[in-house]
Amino acid sequence: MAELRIEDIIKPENIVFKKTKLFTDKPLSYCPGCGHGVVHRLVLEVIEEMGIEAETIGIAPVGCSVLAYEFMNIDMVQAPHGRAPALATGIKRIHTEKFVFTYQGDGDLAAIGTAETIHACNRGENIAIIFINNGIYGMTGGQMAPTTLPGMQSSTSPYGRDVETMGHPMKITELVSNLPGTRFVARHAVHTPALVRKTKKAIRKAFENQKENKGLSFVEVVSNCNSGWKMSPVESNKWLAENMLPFYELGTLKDE
Amino acid sequence: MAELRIEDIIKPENIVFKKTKLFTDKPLSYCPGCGHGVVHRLVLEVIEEMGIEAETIGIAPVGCSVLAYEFMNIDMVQAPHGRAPALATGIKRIHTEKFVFTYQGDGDLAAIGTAETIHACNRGENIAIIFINNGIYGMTGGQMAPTTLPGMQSSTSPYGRDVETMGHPMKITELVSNLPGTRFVARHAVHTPALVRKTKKAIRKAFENQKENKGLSFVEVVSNCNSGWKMSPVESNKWLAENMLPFYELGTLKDE
Amino acid sequence: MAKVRGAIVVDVERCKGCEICIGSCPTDVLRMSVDVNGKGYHYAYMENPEACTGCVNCATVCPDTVITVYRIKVPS
Amino acid sequence: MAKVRGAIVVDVERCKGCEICIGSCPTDVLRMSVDVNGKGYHYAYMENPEACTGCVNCATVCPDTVITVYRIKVPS
Amino acid sequence: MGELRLMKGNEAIAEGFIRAGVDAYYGYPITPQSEVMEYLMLEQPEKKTGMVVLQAESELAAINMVYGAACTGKKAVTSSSSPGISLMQEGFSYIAGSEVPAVVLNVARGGPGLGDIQPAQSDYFQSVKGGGHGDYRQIVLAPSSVQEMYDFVSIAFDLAYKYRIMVLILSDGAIGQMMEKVVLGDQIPRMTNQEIKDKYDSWAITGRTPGREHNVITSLDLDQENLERHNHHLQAKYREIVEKEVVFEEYAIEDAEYLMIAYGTSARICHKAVQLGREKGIKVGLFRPITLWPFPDKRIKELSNQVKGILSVEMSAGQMIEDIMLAVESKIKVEHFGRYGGVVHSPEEVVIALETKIIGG
Amino acid sequence: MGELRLMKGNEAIAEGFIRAGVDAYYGYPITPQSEVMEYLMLEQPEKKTGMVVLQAESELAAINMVYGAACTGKKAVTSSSSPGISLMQEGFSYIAGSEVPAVVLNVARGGPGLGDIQPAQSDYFQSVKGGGHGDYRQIVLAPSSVQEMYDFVSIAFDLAYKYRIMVLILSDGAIGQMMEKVVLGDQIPRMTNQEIKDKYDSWAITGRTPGREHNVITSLDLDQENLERHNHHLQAKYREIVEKEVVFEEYAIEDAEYLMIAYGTSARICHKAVQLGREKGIKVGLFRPITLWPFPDKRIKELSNQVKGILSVEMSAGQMIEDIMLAVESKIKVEHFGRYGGVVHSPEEVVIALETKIIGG
Amino acid sequence: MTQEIIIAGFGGQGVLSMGKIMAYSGVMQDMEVSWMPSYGPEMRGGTANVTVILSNERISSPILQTFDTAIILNQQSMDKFEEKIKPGGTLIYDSNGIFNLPTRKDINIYHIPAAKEAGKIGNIKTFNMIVLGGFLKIFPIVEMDNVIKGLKKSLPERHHKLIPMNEEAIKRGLGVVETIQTV
Amino acid sequence: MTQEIIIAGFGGQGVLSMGKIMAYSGVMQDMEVSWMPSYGPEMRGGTANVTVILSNERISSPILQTFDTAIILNQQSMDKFEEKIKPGGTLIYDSNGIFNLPTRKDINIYHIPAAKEAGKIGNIKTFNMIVLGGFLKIFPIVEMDNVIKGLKKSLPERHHKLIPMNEEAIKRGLGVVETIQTV
Ligand SMILES: Cc1ncc(C[n+]2csc(CCOP(=O)(O)OP(=O)(O)O)c2C)c(N)n1
Ligand SMILES: Cc1ncc(C[n+]2csc(CCOP(=O)(O)OP(=O)(O)O)c2C)c(N)n1
Ligand code: SF4
Ligand code: SF4
Ligand code: SF4
Ligand code: SF4
Ligand code: SF4
Ligand code: SF4
Ligand SMILES: [Mg+2]
Ligand SMILES: [Mg+2]
Repeated sequence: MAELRIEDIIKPENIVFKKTKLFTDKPLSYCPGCGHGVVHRLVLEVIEEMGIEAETIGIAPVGCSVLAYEFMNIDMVQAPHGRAPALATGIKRIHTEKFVFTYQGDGDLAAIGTAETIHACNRGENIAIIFINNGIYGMTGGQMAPTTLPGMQSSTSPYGRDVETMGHPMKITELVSNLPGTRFVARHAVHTPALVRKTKKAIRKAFENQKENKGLSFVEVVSNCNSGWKMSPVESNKWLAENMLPFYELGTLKDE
Repeated sequence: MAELRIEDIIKPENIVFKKTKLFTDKPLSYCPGCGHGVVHRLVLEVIEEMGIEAETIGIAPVGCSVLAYEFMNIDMVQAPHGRAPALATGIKRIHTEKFVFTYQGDGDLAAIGTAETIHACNRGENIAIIFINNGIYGMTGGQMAPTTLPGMQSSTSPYGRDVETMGHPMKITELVSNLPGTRFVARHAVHTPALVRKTKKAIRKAFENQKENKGLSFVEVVSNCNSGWKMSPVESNKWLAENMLPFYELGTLKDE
Repeated sequence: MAKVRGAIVVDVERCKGCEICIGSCPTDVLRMSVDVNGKGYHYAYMENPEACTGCVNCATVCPDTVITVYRIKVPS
Repeated sequence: MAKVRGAIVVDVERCKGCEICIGSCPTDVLRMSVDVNGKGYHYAYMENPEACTGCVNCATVCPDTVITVYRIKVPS
Repeated sequence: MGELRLMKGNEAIAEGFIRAGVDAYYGYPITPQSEVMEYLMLEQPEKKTGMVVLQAESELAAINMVYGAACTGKKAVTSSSSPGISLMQEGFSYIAGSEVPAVVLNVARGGPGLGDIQPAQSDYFQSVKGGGHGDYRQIVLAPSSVQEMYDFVSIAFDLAYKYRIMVLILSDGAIGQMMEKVVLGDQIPRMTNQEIKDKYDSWAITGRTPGREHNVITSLDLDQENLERHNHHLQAKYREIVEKEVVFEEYAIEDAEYLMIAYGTSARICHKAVQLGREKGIKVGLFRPITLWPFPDKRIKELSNQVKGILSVEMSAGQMIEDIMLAVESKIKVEHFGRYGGVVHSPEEVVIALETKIIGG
Repeated sequence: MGELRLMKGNEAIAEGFIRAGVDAYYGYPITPQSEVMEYLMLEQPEKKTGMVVLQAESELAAINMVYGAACTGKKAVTSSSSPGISLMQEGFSYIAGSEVPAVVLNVARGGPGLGDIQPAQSDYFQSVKGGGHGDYRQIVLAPSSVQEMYDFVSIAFDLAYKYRIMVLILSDGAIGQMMEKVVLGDQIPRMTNQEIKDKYDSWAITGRTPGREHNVITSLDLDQENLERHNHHLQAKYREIVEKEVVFEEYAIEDAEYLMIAYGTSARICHKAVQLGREKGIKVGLFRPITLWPFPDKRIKELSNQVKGILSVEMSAGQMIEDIMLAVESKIKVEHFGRYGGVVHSPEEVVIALETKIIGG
Repeated sequence: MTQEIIIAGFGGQGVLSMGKIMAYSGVMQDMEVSWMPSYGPEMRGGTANVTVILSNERISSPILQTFDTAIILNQQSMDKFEEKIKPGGTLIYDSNGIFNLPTRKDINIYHIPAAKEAGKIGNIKTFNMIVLGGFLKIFPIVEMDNVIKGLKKSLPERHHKLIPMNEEAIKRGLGVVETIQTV
Repeated sequence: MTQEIIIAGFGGQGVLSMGKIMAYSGVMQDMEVSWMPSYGPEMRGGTANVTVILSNERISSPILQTFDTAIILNQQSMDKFEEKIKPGGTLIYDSNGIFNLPTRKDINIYHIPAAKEAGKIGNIKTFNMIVLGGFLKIFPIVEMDNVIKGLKKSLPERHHKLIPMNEEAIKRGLGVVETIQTV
C-alpha cells in the first residue's frame, strides 16, 4: 500500500459530502448541537436534489426556526405563531404548481396552531408539513409544550409535567394520521446518521407527493433542545433516545 | 270496561310526562322541528333529576343555541364563537365542585373552536361537552360546516360539498376519543323516542362523571337543521337517518 | 291484565306544527289541526284519543316540549 | 479488494463544539480541540486521520454542516 | 356603460372581487356579510377567471391565508364583520409590518362583544387607529352605496399594491344588506404568474429563480435599531399616503354655515338631513370622508373657517369626532350625535340634533 | 413596612397576583413576559392560597379562560405581550360588553407584526381607543417601576370590581425585565365562594340557588334598541370613570415653563431628562399619566395655561400625542418625540428634542 | 316622484322577493331604487319586512322611520307599522291573519284578499304576486311590461317557467283590491 | 453617590447573576438599585449584558447610553462598550478572550485575570465572583458583609452551600486586580 497523505485525499474530486448550495452564507443561529440545523439541511438537500428551488416556497412561523429564512436560500415567508398551515393553504391554492412547505415547532403546531394544523390536514392541502418536536418551547426559553413528556421539567413545569393538571403529552401526528386528508404521515429523528438518512427519505417523499398532487404529507422529527432541556448536546441526544422515543415511536404512520 | 272520558285521564295525578321546571317560560326560538329543543330538554331533565341546578354552570357559544340562556333556567354564560371549552376550563379549574357543561354546535366546536376543543379534551378537563352536530351552520343561514356530508348542499357549497376542494367531513368525536384526557365519548341522536332516551342516558353519564372527577365527557348528538337543509322537519329527520347516520355512526366510542 | 289508557294535552299556542310527534306515535293517535294557532301554525291534536296508551313517545320527540302526557291503568 | 480512505475538513470557525460528531464516527477518528475558535468553542478535528473511511456519518449528524468529507479508493 | 344590476352590497362587492381579477377569497361566515362568500360559491369564479374561493376554519385562518397569498404578489381578500375582524388584528399587524398588499372588508355590526347583527359604525377606532399592536396604519375606505361597494374593490387593490399596504373597506350591515342599482364594469383579467414576477419580483415570494436573491417576507427584526429604521420607513410611507390619497365628497357646501360630517350609511342619512335642514332654512352642508384613514383633516380645517359649527354624525358613541376635533383645532363648536348598538339615525333626528347641539347650543 | 425584595417587574407582578388573592392565572408564553407564568409555576401558589395557574394552549384560550372565571365573580388574570394581546381583542370586547371584571397585563414589545422583543409603547391606541370592535373602554394603568407593577395589581382589581370592567396594565419589556427593590404587602386572602356569592350574587354565575333568578352573562342582544340602551349604560359608566378615576403624577411642575408628558418607561427617562434640562437652566416639568384611560385631560388642559409648550415623549411613532392635543385644544405647541421598534430614548436626546422641537421650534 | 314603501309580514310570505320584484321593476323603468330588508338570525317564525324606495331622484337614506305606503300582511306588522305611515299615505293589507283592523283616519286604506285569492288559484306561492298586483292597481308607478321584466331579472333562470303563473297572479291582484277609505 | 455600571460578556459567563448580586448587595446597604438585562431569544452564543445602577437617590432611567463603569468580558463587548464609558469613568476587563485591548486615554482601566484565577481554583463557575471581587476592590461602595447578604438573597436556598466558595472567589478577586491606567 502506497503512503497516502491527507492532502491527497482532500481534493475537490474526492468530495463525498459537502454543504448544500441552498444554504446562505450566514452561520446558523441555533444553539450548539440543536437538531434544527440538521433538519434545515435535509430540507435544502431535498430541494436541491429535486432541482426545485425556483418553485419552492417555505413558511416558518415563530419558534427558534423563525429565522430559517436567514439560512435557507429560497423564497420564504415568516408566519404568525401557529398559522403556517393557513398561509401554506393560502399560497398553495393559487400556486398549485409550486412546492409549499411549512417548518413548525411543537408549540407552534400543536398548541396555538392546533386548529390550522388539523384543518389543513383535514382539507388535504397538497403541501408538506415538517414538524420539529423537541418537547418544549425553545425560542421563548424552555416552557412546557403540548408534547412535553410526563414528569419532564420545563420553565413552566419546574416540578415536572403533572399530567393531572397540565394534561397529557399530545401525539398530534397520530391524530392527523386519522384524518382522510393526510396521505403520508411519518415520525423520524436525526440524532444518529442512520436516522438522519431515513428522515431525509421521508422529507423527500413529502416533496415528491406534492408533485403527484397526493395531498398532505406530514413529517415529524423528534429532536433535541439542549438549551431548553438544560443538558449538553450529547446528553440531550441520549435523553431523547431513552425518553422521547419510547413515547414518540418512530416509523411511518400512513402512506397511501 | 267502564266508559272512560278523556277528562278522567287528564288529571294531575296521572301525569307521566311534563315539561321540566328548569325551562324558563320563554318559548324556544328554534325553528319548528329543530333538534336543539329536545337536547335542551334532556340537559335540563338530567340537571333536575340530579338536583344540581344550584351547582350547574352552562356555557353556550355562538350558534342557534346562543340563546340557550333564555330557555335554561340555570346560571349561564354566553361564550365567543368556538371558545366555550376555554371558558369551561377557566371556570371548572376554580369551581371543582360545580357541574360545568358546554353546549356547542358543529361549526363552533369543530371549525373555529378546534384548538380549544382538542386541548380541553387533551387536558382532561372535568367537564361535559354537549355537541350538536347538524352538519351545517344553522344560525348564520346554512353555510357548510366541518361536518357537512360529501355532496351535501349548503349556502357555501351550493353545488354540494366537494371533498377535493372543501375537505372531508370531520369526525371530531373520533379524534377526541383518541386523546387520553377524554373518559366518556359517545354519539347519539334524537329523532326517535328510543334514541332520545339513549341520548339522555349519555348526558346523564356525562354529568355523573363530573361528580366522580373522571375527566372529560363528550356527547355528540347528530341532529337536524331543517332550515339549513331546506326540508320539512319530518323530511329532515328521515334524511338524517338515511344520510347522516351511516357516516356518523351512533354508539359509545369510549367509556373508561 | 290491566289495560293502559293515555291522553295528551298539547299546548296549542306553543306548538310549532313540526309534525314530528305524528310519526312517533305507535298507535296513530295524532293529527295536525286544520286551524292555525296565533303564530300561524297548525297544531297537533288527538284524532284517535282512545288509542292513546300514554307511551310518552310523542312528548319525548317534541322539540318544543309542548305535550303533557297522562296515563292510567284501567282494570280490564 | 479496494480499501477506502477518507478525510474530513472542519470549518473551524463555524464549529460550535457540540461534540455530536464525535460519537457518530464508527472508527473513532474525531476529538475536540483544546484550543477555542473565535467564538470561544472547542472544535472537532481528526485525531486519528488514518482511521477515517469517509463514511460521512459525522457530516450527516453535524447540526451546523461544518464538515466536508472526502473519500478515495486505495487499491490494496 | 357597463352591465346594470340590482344587487345587495355584499353581492356587489363579491362581483367586484371577481371582476377586479382577484386571485383568492378566503373567508368565514358571519352575519351580516355571509352573502359575500355565498355569492362567490354560487358564481364559481374558479370556472370563469380561476379565482379561488375557500371557506376557512376561522377568521384567524382566513386572514393568514390572505397573508400567505398576498406574500406571493397575488390579489387576496377576505371579509367578515366586527367580532371576526377583531380576531384578525394580529394578522393586520403582520401584514402592515411585512408590507404586503391585501384587502379586507368589514361589514360592521353592533357591539361590543357579540352585540347584534344590525348596522353600526363603532369599529372606527379599531380601523383607523390600529386595533393590532405596533405603530401601523391601514388605508380605510368607507363606501356609502352598493355601487361604491363594487367600485371600491379596484380602488382598494390599486392602493394596496401602490403602497404595499392593507386596505380595509369599512362598510356596515345596511350597505351590505341593501339592494341598489349597480353598474358593473368589465372583467379585469387576473395577472398571470409571469406578469406578477415581472412586476413584483423585487419583493414577492414567487420562487427564487436563478439570478436573483431569495425573497423573504417577514415582520421580524430582532435588532431594535433595524426595527426602528423599518418603522421610519413605514411612517414615511404613511406620510406619503396622507399627502396624496385623501378622498372625500361634499354636498351643499358652498354657502353652508353648518356642517355635518358623516361617512358610509350615516352619510346617506345626513344627505337627506341636509335636504330637510335646508327646507327648514338652515344652511347646512355635508362633508363625507371617503378615506377614513388618511383622514381629510386639511379640508375639514379649511371648512372650519367657513362654518359656525360641525355635527359629527356616526353610528357610534363618538369616535370619528376625535379626528374632526384634531383637524378643527377647537376653533368652532364640534359635537357628536350618535345612535348605536345597531340603531340607525333618522334624518329627522339628525336635523334636531343639529339644531339643539350646534345651532341653538 | 412589608417584605423587601429585589425582583424583576414580571416577577413582582406575579407575586402581586398571589398576594392580591387572585383566583386564577391563565397564560401563554411570550417574551418579554414569560417570567410571569414561570414565577407562578415555581412558587406554586395553589399550595399557598389555592390560586390556580394554568398554561393555556394559546392567548385566545387564555383570555377566554379568564373571561369564564371572571363570569363567576372570581379574580382572574392573564398576561402577554403585543402580538398575543392583539389576539385577545375579541375577548376584550366580550368582557366589556358583558361587564365582567378582569385584569390583563401587556408587557409591550416592538412592532408591528412579530417586530422584536425590546420595550415599546406602540400599543397605546390599541389599549385606550379599543383594539376590539364596538364602543367600549377599558381602564389602562401604566406602571413605571417594579414597585408599581406590584402595587397596581390590587388597584386594578379594585377598579375592575367597582365598575365591572377590564383593567389593562400596560407595561413594557423594560419594566418587565428590570429588577428593582420592591416592598411586598401582606397576603390578601382569596374570597371564599360564600363571600363571592354574598357580594356579587346580583350578577355573578355562582349557581342558581333557590330564591333567585338565574344569572346570565352575555354581550348579545339581538334587539338593537335594547343593545343601544345597554350601550348607553356602558357609556354612562365610562363617563363616571372619567370623572372619578383619573390618576397622574407630577414632577417639577410648579415653576415649569415647558412640560414633558410621558408614561411608563418613557416617564423614567423623562424624569432624568427633566433633571438634565434643569441643569441646563430650562424650566421643564414632567407630567406622568398613570391612568392612560381615563386620560388626565382636564389637568393637562390646566397645565397648558401655565406652560409654553409640551413635548409628548413616547416609545412610539406618536399615539398619546393625539390625546394630549385633544386636551390642550391647540392653545400651545405640542410635539411628539418618539423612539420605537424597541429602541428606548436616552434622557439626553429627550432634552435635545425639547430644545429643538418646542423651545427653539 | 318618490315612493317610500314598507312591506311587512311573516318570513314565509314572500315579502322580500315581492320587494325585490318591485325594485327591479323600478330599475327597468329607469328609476332609482333601494331595497333594505330586515335581517336576523336564521331561526324561523319571526316577522320579515323590507323597505323599498322608488324614486326619480338620488335616494338619500335607505332606512326610513315613516313611509308613504305600508303593505301589511300580519298582525304584528299592523301593530308596528300602521302608525308609521305618513299622514295622507296609504295602507294596504290582507285581512287574513289580521284581527285588529287599521284605525287611522288620515290615511288611505285598501284591502287585498290575497290569501283567499291564492287559495282559489290553488297555489299559496302566488300570494305575494297577488299583493303586488293590488299595489300596482293603486299605484301604477311602474308599467306592467317593466314589472314582467323585473320579474324575469329577479328570478334565477331555472325559475323562469314560473313567470306566466306569476304574471297571472299579478293580474288577478289588479282585480281584487277593495277600497276601504280614501282621504 | 450614583454608580452606573454595565457588565457585558458571553451568555455563559454569569454576567446577569453577577449584576444581580451587585444589585442585591446595594439593597442590603439601603441603596436604590436597578438591574436591567439585555434579553433576547434563547438561542445561545450571543452576548449578554446587564446595566446595574447603585445610587443613594431615586433612580430615573434604568436604561443608559453611557456608563460610569464598564466590566467587559469579551471582545464584542469591548468593541461596543469601550466608547460608551463617560470620560473619567472606569473600564474593567479580563484579557482572556480579548484581542484588542482598550485604547481610550481618558478613562481608568483595570485588568482582572479572572479566567486564569478561576482555572487555578479549578472551578470555572467562580469566574464571575472573581470579577465581582475585583470590582469591589476598585469601588468599595458596598461592604463585604452586605455583599455576602446579597449573595444569600440572590441564590435560591438550595444553592446556599455554594456561598463559602463564592465568598472565597470574591476575596480572591480583591487580590488580583491590576491597574493599567488611571486618569
Ligand atoms: C401570538 C404569539 N404568542 C406567543 C409568541 C411567543 N412564542 C414565540 S415562539 C413560541 C414557541 C416556540 O416553541 P416551538 O414552536 O416548539 O418552537 P421551538 O422554538 O421549540 O423550535 C412562542 C410561545 C409569539 N411569538 N406570538
Ligand atoms: C368570531 C365569530 N365568527 C363568526 C360568527 C358567526 N357565527 C355565529 S354562529 C356561527 C356558526 C353556527 O354554526 P354551529 O356552531 O354549527 O351552530 P348551529 O347554529 O348549527 O346550531 C357562526 C359562523 C361569530 N358570531 N363570531
Ligand atoms: S433553544 Fe433549543 S430548539 Fe432553540 S436553538 Fe437552542 S437547542 Fe435549538
Ligand atoms: S336554523 Fe337549523 S339549527 Fe337553527 S333553529 Fe333552525 S333548524 Fe335549528
Ligand atoms: S303518548 Fe304515545 S300513544 Fe299517546 S299520543 Fe303520544 S305517542 Fe301516541
Ligand atoms: S312535535 Fe310538538 S311542536 Fe311539533 S307538531 Fe308535535 S306537538 Fe307540535
Ligand atoms: S467520515 Fe466517517 S470515519 Fe471519517 S471522521 Fe467522519 S464519521 Fe469518522
Ligand atoms: S458536530 Fe459539527 S459543530 Fe458539532 S462539534 Fe462536530 S463539527 Fe463541530
Ligand atoms: Mg419546540
Ligand atoms: Mg351546526
